[in-house]
Amino acid sequence: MDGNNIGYLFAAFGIIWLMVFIYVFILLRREKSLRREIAALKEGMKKP
Amino acid sequence: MRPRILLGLSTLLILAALFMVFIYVPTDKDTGIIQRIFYFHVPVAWVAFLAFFVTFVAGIVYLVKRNPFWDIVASASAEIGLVFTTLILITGSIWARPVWGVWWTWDARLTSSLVLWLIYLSYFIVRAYVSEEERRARFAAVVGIIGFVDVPIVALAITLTRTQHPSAIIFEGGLAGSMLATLLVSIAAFTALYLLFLAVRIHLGEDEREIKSLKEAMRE
Amino acid sequence: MKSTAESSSVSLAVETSGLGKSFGNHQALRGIDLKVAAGSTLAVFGPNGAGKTTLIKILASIMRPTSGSVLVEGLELRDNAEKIRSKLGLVAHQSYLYANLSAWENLDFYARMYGVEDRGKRIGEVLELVGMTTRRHDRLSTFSRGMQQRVALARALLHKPSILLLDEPETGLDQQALSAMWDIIHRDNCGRTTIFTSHSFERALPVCDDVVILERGRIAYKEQTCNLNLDSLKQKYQECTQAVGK
Amino acid sequence: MKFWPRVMAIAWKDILSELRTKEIISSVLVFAVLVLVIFDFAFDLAPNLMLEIAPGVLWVAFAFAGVLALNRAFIPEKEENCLEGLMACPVGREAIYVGKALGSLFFMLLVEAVILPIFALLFNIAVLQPELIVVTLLATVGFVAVGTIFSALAVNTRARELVLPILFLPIVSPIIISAVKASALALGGTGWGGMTSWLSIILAFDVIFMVVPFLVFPYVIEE
Repeated sequence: MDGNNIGYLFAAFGIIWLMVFIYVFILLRREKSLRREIAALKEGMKKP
Repeated sequence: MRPRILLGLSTLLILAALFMVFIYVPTDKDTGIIQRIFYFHVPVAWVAFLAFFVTFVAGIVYLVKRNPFWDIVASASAEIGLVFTTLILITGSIWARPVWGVWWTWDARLTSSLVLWLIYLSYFIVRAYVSEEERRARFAAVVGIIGFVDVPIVALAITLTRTQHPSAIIFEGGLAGSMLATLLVSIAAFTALYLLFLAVRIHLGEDEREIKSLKEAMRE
Repeated sequence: MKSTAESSSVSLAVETSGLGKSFGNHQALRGIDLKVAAGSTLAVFGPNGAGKTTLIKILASIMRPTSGSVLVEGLELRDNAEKIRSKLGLVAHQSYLYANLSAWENLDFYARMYGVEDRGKRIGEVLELVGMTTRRHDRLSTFSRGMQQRVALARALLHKPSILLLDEPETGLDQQALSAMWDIIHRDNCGRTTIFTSHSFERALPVCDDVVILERGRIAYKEQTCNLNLDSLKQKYQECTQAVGK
Repeated sequence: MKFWPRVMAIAWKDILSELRTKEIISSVLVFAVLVLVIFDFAFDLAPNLMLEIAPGVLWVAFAFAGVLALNRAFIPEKEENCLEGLMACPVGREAIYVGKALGSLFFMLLVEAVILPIFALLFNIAVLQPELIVVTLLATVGFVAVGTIFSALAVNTRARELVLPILFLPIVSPIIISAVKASALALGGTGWGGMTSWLSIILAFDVIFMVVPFLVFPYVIEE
């Protein structure tokens, strides 16, 4: 049964890291947009 | 600063774990190469459990102290827990396919994980349906507490019903030394990764709060 | 007239210090310091959203303050909530009455909750007081707003509270019904302290000893009624609400 | 000693109000019977297989009926904001929880008492067995203990009809599983011996979910 199973092993392995990277990506993107929003808000507070 | 240290630490541990899982550790004689999923599957499950435990504790601390920070911690940890529970379900199902010949089976631990997943999904549904911040934090804390207390009972009831899950050999001392070492390094790697995620996610939550208070300040 | 004298010789029914309440980032109350002398009547004015209802709810120990403390008859509210609640009577915007139960059943339920002794007799008394004796066995859902308000008042007076809290009692009542209500409150009075919120200077001023104006969660103005007339109060209200509104 | 009279007052008030309108009991009953009938259609089974799926059908009916009943439990308290009136009363907030839970327990048991004979009739099963009755009683206690706190929580969310089942069903899954298994054993005539492990899970659930919600309920209703 060994021969084909390596595919499953790499599928599992790949999916774990894919999901981890997707999650990291989402976190970073959220972080970036929040940063931008904060900067914009602070800018807006200074002017008027 | 600290996220950077965590990032370094988890990178290091992950590289070590990868080396051990794919090169160092010998292939299991009975189940073959697929057994190596175990070195990811178990740490992922451990992280999910740890994450929900942190949500549980943060919920209690929130109810006592009423500091919004603890709600951020609780929801951050629950989110990571949900991501990792999803991973348990996926890796479990990939394991099931070659070993049992099906993608999904109502095996005790898979079923328990599914119920766990549903419980913490409802945690976020409750959060989504309460708009007032303080009330949302309270309700979420209550769901986080009750949900976590429920986990062992769910596991017990489902285990009594059915099980075809590979029995937890680690707890019976049946695991070879090299396998145990690999597992432990992998657990350490995933735990470091969890802490990194938690730090980043808490930071995110704090930013969100800051935006809210800035908006509030602008309105006044 | 008794009044909220600052001197310590007068015993205080309610005393708050630095009372604050925030909902998320919104601060509903900020640093309320209030002294209400036993037996006096205090009227709280303020525009919508000034924190009047929040103040009443905190005093009734329904809501917990974010900061500061409340002393009721010398007892800390946070530590003695259950004891203090039995001294408080509350009439809020809503009647707190169950639509499917009759007036009598509603009052009987609350009498049990407050541990009123000799329930039947006391319920009879308060129903008589609010003039609802003849309809005591009718369901609440068949009552008009004004009648419900009367039963709500009866509910608040059931356990002979020494402090009565009323949140905008004039809403939904005409002048006649309102003066009937104050008449009832005074008739059942035995040195009771009353705190009520109001929108109407004309209706509130004749019945209160002290006046407080809330604006954005702060006390903007505080005065004894004997130093005020209707016009000066209205003027003051304008000043307060506009000054902070800038 | 001040605790129980007030708990009973709250429960009695709910029962009295319900006996007036019969809103909850009637709608829940109709719903539960519908569930039974639909399952009867869906599984057109031979009589010997009936015994195997019947316990599952019974508990699906009970669980859905419970969701429906519990969804209504806090609605009267919201209508004239009566919950606030209760909170202003000189009782601990725990008393409100216990009182509401007892009221709901009464409705649920009443509904179950009617459902069981109908179930017996439709599925041709003898239900009057002490084992089955004990299982039903114990499981319903756990149902209501969890359901009451989630009902109080759900009523303050924007989609209460939706939030309660989503929260409630995963959490009570151990009760449903154990009750189904224990009921199957009871109907199979195994006697008490085989049921102990299931009964002990239900009991453990009951105890835990009487204590935990009791402790956290004040945080759900506070403002």
